[in-house]
Amino acid sequence: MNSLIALVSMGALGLIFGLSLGVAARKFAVEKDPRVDEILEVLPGANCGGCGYPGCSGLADAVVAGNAPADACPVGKAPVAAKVAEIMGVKLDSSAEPKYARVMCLGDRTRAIELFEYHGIRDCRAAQLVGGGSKGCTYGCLGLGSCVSACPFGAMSMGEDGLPKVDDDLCTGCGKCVAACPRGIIGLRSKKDSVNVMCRSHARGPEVKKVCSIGCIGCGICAKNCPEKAITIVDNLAVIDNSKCTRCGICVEKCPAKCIIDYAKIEPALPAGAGCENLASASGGEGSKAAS
Amino acid sequence: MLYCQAARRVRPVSSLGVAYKGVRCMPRGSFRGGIHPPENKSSTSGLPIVAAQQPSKVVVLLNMGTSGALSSMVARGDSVLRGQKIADPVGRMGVPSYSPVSGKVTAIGAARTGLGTLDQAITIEPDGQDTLDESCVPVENVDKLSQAEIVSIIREAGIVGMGGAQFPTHVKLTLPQDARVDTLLINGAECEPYLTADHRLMVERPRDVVRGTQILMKAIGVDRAVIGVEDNKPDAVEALRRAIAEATAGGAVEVAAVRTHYPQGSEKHLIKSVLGREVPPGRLPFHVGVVVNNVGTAVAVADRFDRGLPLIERVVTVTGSGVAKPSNIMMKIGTPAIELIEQCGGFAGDPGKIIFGGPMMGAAVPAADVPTTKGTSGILVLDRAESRSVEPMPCIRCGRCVESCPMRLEPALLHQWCEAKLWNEAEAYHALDCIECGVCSYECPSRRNLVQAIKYAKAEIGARRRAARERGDK
Amino acid sequence: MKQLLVILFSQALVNNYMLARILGTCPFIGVSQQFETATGMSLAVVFVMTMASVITWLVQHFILNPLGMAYLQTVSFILVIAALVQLIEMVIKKNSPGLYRALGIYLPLITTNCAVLGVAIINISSNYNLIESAVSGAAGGLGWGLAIMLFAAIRERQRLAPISQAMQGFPIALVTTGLLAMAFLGFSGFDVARFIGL
Amino acid sequence: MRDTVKLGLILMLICAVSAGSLSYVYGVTSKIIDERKALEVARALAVVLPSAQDFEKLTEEELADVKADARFSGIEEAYRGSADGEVRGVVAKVLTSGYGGKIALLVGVSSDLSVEGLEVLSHSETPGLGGEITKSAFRSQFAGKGSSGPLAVNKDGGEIVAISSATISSRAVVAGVNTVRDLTAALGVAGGAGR
Amino acid sequence: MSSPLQAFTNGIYKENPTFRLLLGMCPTIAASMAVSNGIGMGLAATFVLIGSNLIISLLRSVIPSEIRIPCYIVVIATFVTIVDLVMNAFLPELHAVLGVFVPLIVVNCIILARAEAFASKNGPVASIMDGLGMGLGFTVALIVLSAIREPLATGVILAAADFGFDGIRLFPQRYAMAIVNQPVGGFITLGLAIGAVNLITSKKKSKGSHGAQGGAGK
Amino acid sequence: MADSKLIVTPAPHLRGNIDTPTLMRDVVIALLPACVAGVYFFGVPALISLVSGVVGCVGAELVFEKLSKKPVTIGDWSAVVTGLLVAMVLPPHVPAWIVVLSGVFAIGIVKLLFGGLGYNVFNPALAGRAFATAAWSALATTGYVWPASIEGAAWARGIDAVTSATPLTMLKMGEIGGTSMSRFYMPLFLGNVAGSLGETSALALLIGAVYLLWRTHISLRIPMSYIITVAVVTALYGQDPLFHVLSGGLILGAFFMATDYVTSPINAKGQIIFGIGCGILTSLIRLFGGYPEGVAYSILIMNAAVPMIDRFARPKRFGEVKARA
Ligand SMILES: Cc1cc2nc3c(=O)[nH]c(=O)nc-3n(C[C@H](O)[C@H](O)[C@H](O)COP(=O)(O)O)c2cc1C
Ligand SMILES: Cc1cc2nc3c(=O)[nH]c(=O)nc-3n(C[C@H](O)[C@H](O)[C@H](O)COP(=O)(O)O)c2cc1C
Ligand SMILES: Cc1cc2nc3c(=O)[nH]c(=O)nc-3n(C[C@H](O)[C@H](O)[C@H](O)COP(=O)(O)O)c2cc1C
Ligand SMILES: Cc1cc2nc3c(=O)[nH]c(=O)nc-3n(C[C@H](O)[C@H](O)[C@H](O)CO)c2cc1C
Ligand code: SF4
Ligand code: SF4
Ligand code: SF4
Ligand code: SF4
Ligand code: FES
Repeated sequence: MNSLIALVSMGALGLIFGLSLGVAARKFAVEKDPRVDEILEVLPGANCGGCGYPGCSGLADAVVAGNAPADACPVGKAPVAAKVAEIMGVKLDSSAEPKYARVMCLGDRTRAIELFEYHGIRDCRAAQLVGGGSKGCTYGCLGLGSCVSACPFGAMSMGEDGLPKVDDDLCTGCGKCVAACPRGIIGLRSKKDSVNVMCRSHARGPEVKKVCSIGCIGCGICAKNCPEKAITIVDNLAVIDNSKCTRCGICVEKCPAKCIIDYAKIEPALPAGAGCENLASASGGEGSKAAS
Repeated sequence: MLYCQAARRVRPVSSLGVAYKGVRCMPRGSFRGGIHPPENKSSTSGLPIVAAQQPSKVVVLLNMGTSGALSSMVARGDSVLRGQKIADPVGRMGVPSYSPVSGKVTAIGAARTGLGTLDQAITIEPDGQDTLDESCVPVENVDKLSQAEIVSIIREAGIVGMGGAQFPTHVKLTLPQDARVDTLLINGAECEPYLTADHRLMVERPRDVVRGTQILMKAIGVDRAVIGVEDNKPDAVEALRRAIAEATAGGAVEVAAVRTHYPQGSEKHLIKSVLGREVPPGRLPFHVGVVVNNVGTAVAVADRFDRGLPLIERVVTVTGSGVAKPSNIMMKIGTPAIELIEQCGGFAGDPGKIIFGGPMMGAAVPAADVPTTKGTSGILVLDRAESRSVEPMPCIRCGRCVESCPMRLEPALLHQWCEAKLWNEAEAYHALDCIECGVCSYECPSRRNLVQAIKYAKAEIGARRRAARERGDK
Repeated sequence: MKQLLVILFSQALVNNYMLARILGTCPFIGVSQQFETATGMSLAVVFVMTMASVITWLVQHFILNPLGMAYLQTVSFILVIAALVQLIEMVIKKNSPGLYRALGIYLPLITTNCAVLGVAIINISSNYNLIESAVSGAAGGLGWGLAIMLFAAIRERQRLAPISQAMQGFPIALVTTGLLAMAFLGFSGFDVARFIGL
Repeated sequence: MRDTVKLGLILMLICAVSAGSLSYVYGVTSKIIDERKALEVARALAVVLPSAQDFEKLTEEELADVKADARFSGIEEAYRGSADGEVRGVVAKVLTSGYGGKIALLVGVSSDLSVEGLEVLSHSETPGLGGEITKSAFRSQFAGKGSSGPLAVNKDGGEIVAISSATISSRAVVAGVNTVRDLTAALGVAGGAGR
Repeated sequence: MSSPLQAFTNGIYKENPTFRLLLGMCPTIAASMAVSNGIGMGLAATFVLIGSNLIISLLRSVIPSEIRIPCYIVVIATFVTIVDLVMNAFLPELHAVLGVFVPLIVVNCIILARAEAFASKNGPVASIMDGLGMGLGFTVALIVLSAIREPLATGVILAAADFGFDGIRLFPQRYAMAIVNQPVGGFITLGLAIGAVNLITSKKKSKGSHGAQGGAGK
Repeated sequence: MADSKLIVTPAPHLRGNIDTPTLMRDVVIALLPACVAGVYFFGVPALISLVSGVVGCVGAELVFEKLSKKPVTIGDWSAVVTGLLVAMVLPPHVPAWIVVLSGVFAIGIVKLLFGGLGYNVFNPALAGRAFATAAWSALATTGYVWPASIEGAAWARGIDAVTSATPLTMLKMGEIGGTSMSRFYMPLFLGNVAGSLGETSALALLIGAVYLLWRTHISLRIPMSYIITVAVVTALYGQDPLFHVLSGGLILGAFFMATDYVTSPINAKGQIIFGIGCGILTSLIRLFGGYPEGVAYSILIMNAAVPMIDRFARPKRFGEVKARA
């Protein structure tokens, strides 16, 4: 008897709430494109803003609204782009290559001189405002790591030599570091575009020589020797047109300043696993979501 | 409220009439916050201004900060005369530049400035003659000129604020239609420690100060001017008073002695001290009916009208522990700092820091050979021991910076936002109101670089605003 | 009236749900990174705890007690709370997007907040009447809200502190909560009745 | 519409199954729980009033009558204990105000108004200070005392040695014991003059 | 990912609900005052987890998403009530100590989280294993914490009132820190324990190499 | 010109002459009179206590920083301040190991875990006391003694000479009371009553406070708003305000602990709100709370509110008032 009462009354409660939830689900349904949530699921959830939208949900909205392309997320790169494209039912131009940050300066402690002793906030952008930065070269890397602290993925670390290093495994090509560098030294390059002039100095040759032993002096030897005519000298600085470059390596060899580098052929020294704890501890909650 | 801290933190009991050597001056005023650092002025405050030696070269910069870029009117190899116009401004805000010497243009190109940047500049090698260009003639009949004419002569003379910011004076003098300005305030506070350039001008050339003041009054059409001087310069107050008594024509010029208290020379605080008016945040002096000019600016105006000279020289105080023989020098603008130091007997010991301006707001320059500018009021050389800076410690939230900030901001928190790169927060905590006076860093027991952080924040906020505006335009 | 005040003070401060009773830790730690979100969460918790107090009181006194089914307390309470929270969420999502943004997004999180079921059970075991239960719920929510708002402000300041890698995030938040609870020990033994009586 | 009904029915089914299974488990466990509780009470009563074997609980009305007296507002439950048909004493659960809150005591007082046994059921005193009231070293002092008048702590001139630095808690226990002592007298159990 | 064995081991270390997922903290703190409490609470939660995971996994295709939460929670509450009743009957002292936290297993974030995240998407066997793993993970965490807290707070370890065992005294009562068994001590111990686990994990992952330190410097 | 490079730093190039270590050392100096008074009244155990506090705190800072390979910061003297204060807020006859462990807790958990000097949320010394009180209540709340010097003093008649209760405990237990307790004023002012090591002598504390005020290290905003609030609230409840101001740790707390920079609001407005908050909480805990004394907990509770106060109590900028007019 007792259990019958229990059965019936609980059943009644269940019925009431089940019905009302059912009614409510219908009556108060909010039209929302389900694709927004789907896209949000596949986006990395780093909320870094590298795409230019306010966080991942911002990008999801924009993609569904047609304001952003399917491969707008620089972090997720091709795999995410493919999934987003699938959700959106569009085709991707698969030629898009992922890009990585490249610090276009080789003026480390041994090669470039310091003009003065700087004491102050250890941040390149702040230092730039004081005496223009301590580097003898007004174009060179200040080595105070604004880029390092700007990277949301811990892909950058400050090397022993006073130049920042990029860990390609972690770099998502979001470009945060590019924007952070007060000297505009960092560029985004795909793996393919591996031959680069690692200097940004527009100073004339003798001026460069005074402050840095590995800066581009604008001598034009590379341009002369390039079989593809891919190199031009613009305002005292050699510029490589990567679309013409065949990575023959002649310029790398000929450059008297040794400031041209083929990234595919050197292994940039990096401390192992730099900065990865950062992410591991931050995403404790997310970990479960991703794993399940 | 309970302002029971030591005297320097006590809100001053103001409005006491102070009698100066028998003559009643303006009520002595002050403002809340601020500090009284050691003045260190005694080594130069009694030294008359001496003429500069002929420099080996002068470097005239073609980028003038607020007043924008200039374009050169001469070419390499040209001969120029002293007072000859050699560059014209590109923008509306700008003023022309004149050659401070007669000689030959040896280079036009990038030169390192005191700020560490590479800027375009004209380098001139003097011929030692100092032949004056014939365009330099005094202005007759000042009384007959209209306001606009006076302003245009001032602009043409290349005059910018000599108080430090080098803000183009003609822009300040061109008031908006609806502005109701009643007072011209001449800033003779010279509150920065060490500096005595303005002090010497007021003592030695008080008549020119008054004359320039009167012309400036005409330019903005007011009949009242007050010269605000810190009360540590009684001789300047006296000299000015005498000059005023002697001057016959012109409107009423008064002298107000104000408390010796840094940053008394900041225009907002001087206005508060002398006139009791507070310039609201984000507003300019003319919103409370005042235009502020430096005494050096007034003298430059007088020089143009009475002697025909455009702005090609200024007084600079060369001083500090690292200089053998500190002096006040009437220098040719563009002279490399090192040559002025050499005129003062060279370095005493191992120089650690060379500062353009005073120790509170001045900029340490990257090298000794950078050129001086129209705004270089002092060259302060500190020896190596004095230049050493202590590693900052963490903020202990002592509140000294908050308590002493004359703008009543919270520098410690601004520094925090800057550290975390939270620029919106920095803006919400009014980073843009900071006058960069340096009081907070001076006071900080943890030796934090508060002003640098705030400057950084201001730069970032500015950049963001500009970017937002551009996006809006698109 | 005085009795209600006594309940208010003791539930909000002396027996603070978070700091003295350890209820509602997960959202307390999870939703306190920002002061604004913590404020939104506080409002939502006050609302849900009040509502849950009232509805479960009704269930207890009009269904469970008369039918002699006190052992179904947990099941029926949680069913009622979960369903109601979900209903309310749907309603405000539709009718008031502004309120939804301020409050609604926190609602689903609250279903699994111990404090909500806790207050319902504690109300019954304290023999509160309907109005007392409502006040108790609101007070519990307010106390929890006060704690999380203080805590969120603290955590915003902590963002800049050089806390060692391993302790960053949850660990330091838990230690902070512990110290906060230690400060709130000052309220222990507080004679609310005598305080109100005056 | 059919979907909605389906929702209701599913939830109803789950609830019903849940209720069904719970009522079964409840049926099994409630017997054990009730028995255990009864046993516990009996055991506790026997501990604090060993001289009695049978305990008769005061009815609701009787208790209400007792509590009408302000002295006895702290009494929660009370039992008359008897052995061989003869009333031997009273056991009562009493609440008293300690340092950190209410202390619940179970006190057995025999008909000559001396304390037979004392248990601390619950308290929120400070561990190490007032918390020591639960220790038998403290409690055992009470046994046999009280026949000559109300008890008191040594500070107040009595013979109960208060726990050092926890006079408040000690006083509270004494007060609780005295209440039961008074109750025993008030119930007319004292002096063996049972009904 | 949902191989049963993996689902099981996951919960114990890699996704330990307390130390890694940071869920179910209220009962963790409340029940870790003594090792015996910890084991009791842990096993109770394990039972509920297994039971609810199993039922929910079985019903996963039947339950419509609109009433997902109420359904899960009723299932969970049922198991919780069963535990509550059984514990009251057979382990009364433990039941008294755990008090309101037994019914509150219902809202233990771990359980609903597993229902949502795992059982509603996986088959019954994997779900049972997941429940078992998670439950044991929770239990392990409770044991670790209580093995720290109990002796610090009382000087005794392994006291179990239900079995009439007074525990092993490690040091005199006089030195015991009562605060460790208060909420204060619970929060701090849990915080430090999670910190320690983080430290160990990060040490394991890579030795040293201090990552990017943010901020504009000092 | 010498060929070493110039130094470039941001302005200002002139810095004031007070730095953090000096400042902390001044606080130590200011605490000395009260320490001396404590040792004078309570004897050698008090001295042992003070030494244990400093050893515990400085030692903990040294060891933890070495262990975590961080720069050692004991040179900034702040751990010494904390060490002295930990001992000063505990009973004078508390076992030394409790003082040491409280110091370790204060520095290790409350300060260093949170990032060290400047980043702690709660006042380390007070947290240390709260910890000791809750951890070893039996030992940490019973070490109070009445200074031997007053035995037989006329005013103390009726007070058990060996009792371990402080005046506030006696008040709480109803042993003393009423609106006029003037017989306590002088002993409380001089310090020959039972109480925590450093809290009993108002005179010695005020000497230290005047030193700090003179050195401009503290302002009167927090102490005054705190003390006045306590006086007003206790008077409103019909108690003797002067007794309340002089007894317990109020003077110590108001001048030396509520003013701790790190854990108090940064601007004037916030500081006054903070002081008033501390005052209300202290009075209420003393009058209605479970503890006889409320200074420590009220400061700790208000410490927790500091970030929120800093958020809402903001100074008016230069010119802001006029802007609205
Ligand atoms: C963007 C800008 C616009 C200004 N416009 C005016 C103006 O219209 N009228 C005026 O009197 N001063 C104007 N000023 C000048 C300021 O009042 C001030 O004198 C100048 O910036 C130098 O300030 P400082 O030396 O106190 O830093 C302007 C300044 C800036 C930066
Ligand atoms: C902190 C601070 C201190 C200043 N000190 C002085 C000073 O001592 N003397 C002075 O003439 N200008 C000083 N200025 C600049 C004035 O604010 C103002 O710009 C100047 O007097 C305007 O005159 P000018 O445009 O002719 O230079 C100071 C500015 C600031 C922000
Ligand atoms: C943290 C703390 C806990 C206390 N706990 C108790 C307690 O449990 N029981 C008690 O009677 N007094 C307690 N007291 C009060 C004091 O110990 C008080 O000095 C004592 O009751 C009076 O001293 P006496 O018992 O030696 O006369 C406590 C005090 C504090 C500060
Ligand atoms: C005026 C003043 C008061 C202080 N008060 C305390 C205090 O009450 N407790 C404490 O641990 N440290 C105190 N300190 C030292 C220091 O600020 C403290 O250790 C920091 O909280 C550590 O980050 C004080 C320092 C000063 C300057
Ligand atoms: S290195 Fe630069 S581009 Fe790469 S992830 Fe970091 S910030 Fe983005
Ligand atoms: S690359 Fe740019 S931001 Fe990075 S350290 Fe060099 S100057 Fe600084
Ligand atoms: S914040 Fe700006 S205005 Fe205030 S003291 Fe610092 S530099 Fe001066
Ligand atoms: S003066 Fe320095 S230490 Fe003090 S609050 Fe300001 S920044 Fe912090
Ligand atoms: S267990 Fe998660 S809120 Fe309590």
